[in-house]
Amino acid sequence: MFKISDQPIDPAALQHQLRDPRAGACATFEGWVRNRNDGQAVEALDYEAYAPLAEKEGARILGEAREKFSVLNAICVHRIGSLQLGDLAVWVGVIAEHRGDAFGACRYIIDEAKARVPIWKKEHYADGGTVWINCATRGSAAGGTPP
Amino acid sequence: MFKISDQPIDPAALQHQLRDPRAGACATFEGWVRNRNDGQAVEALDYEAYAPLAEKEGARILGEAREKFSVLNAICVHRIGSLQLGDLAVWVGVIAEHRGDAFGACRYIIDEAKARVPIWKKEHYADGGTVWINCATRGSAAGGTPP
Amino acid sequence: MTKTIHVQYFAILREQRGLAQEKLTTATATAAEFYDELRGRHGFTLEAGRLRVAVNDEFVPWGAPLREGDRLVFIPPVAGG
Amino acid sequence: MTKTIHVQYFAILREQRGLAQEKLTTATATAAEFYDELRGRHGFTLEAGRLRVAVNDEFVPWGAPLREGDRLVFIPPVAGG
Repeated sequence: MFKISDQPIDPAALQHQLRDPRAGACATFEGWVRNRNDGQAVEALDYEAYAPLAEKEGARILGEAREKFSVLNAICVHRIGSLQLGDLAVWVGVIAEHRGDAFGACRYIIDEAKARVPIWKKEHYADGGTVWINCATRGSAAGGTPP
Repeated sequence: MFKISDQPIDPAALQHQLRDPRAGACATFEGWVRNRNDGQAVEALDYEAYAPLAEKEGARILGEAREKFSVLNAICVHRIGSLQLGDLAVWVGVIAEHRGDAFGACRYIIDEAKARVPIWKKEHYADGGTVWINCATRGSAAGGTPP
Repeated sequence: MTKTIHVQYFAILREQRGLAQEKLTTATATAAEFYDELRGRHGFTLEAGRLRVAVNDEFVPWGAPLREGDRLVFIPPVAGG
Repeated sequence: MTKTIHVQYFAILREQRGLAQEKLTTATATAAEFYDELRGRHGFTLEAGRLRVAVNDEFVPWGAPLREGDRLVFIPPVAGG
């Protein structure tokens, strides 16, 4: 399951969905809003998604992970909206019989999701500026609002 | 922190200890008691540790992980005692600024812990037999109690 | 022959356009030509080479032909997580 | 010269010995010689080559000399997780 959520993510509930007597390994990844990026003091983040395509592309990525690794189940949920420092932005959980597959698939899913799923991140800095990450280098005309 | 625990592991409490505004990534690994091993139906497990040396060796492993990866914090707790199917046997959590370090260190810690930390596992099978895992091949005189 | 196209904007494109979606008529034949037309009209800073495009909620090549009633999304570089 | 050694057993060694710890006197000089002596006496199936040994809660080489009052643990192959 790959889901875009405008509500806070509940990792315990998601991991509970993954319980399976065949599983010996559960690998999870959490992306948190951190207080710095590229040397800038970050105060908050906005995440925005093109949800219908994001969920389709996310489901494709989960399918690829199942082909590449021996996985019993995998879930990824990405938060959208306004997030504060320390907030959980994305959660990935994978269960497998063995840990190599659980780690490999978990890493594959987050790497591909960050590269391919249409989700955008706008950083708000302590100096008042904002940048849409990846859309342009900070300070260029395309990048956002200079402080 | 590397700890041997004779009480159930509480992942939410452990992960809460890892919260840090500098962290952008949290990778966790959970080892669960699964219902099969090498084609045998497993009913329960006993874990036994030589605790003082296990905690020393575990602390060394966490130190190595910090040298090899850019890690902000890492925790590993291993359960001992009698466990049932689905129970959590070991929990590893690592936080870092970036996900590559979090994944790398988490994997390193569980791999080294399984290879080096003096913890032993006895499997109880549906057919009534038991085996100390790794101590001997199943069925040999050294391996445990035949069914 | 002109067609009516529904366009949805996200992230930096939404801010540069000042709205999240609009209905437009165009005489262009492909997604690429249509984006160039919009770029000229709205002053988008991103070149097509940095974007992907989706028609009716599926990624398509830039050369995909436009059809009456298509829903288009131009997709800036993503930054999930 | 004999010394008194405290030995603790885990896992398969504990089961084969039938107890978790004991105090023994030995005339052997090293951990390796002491294990061979115990193996003969208690019928341990594991060869020393498959074990590690710790003295006073630290891993040591098999050739480590024994001293009066040492606490020894023979460590079967581990299987954490």
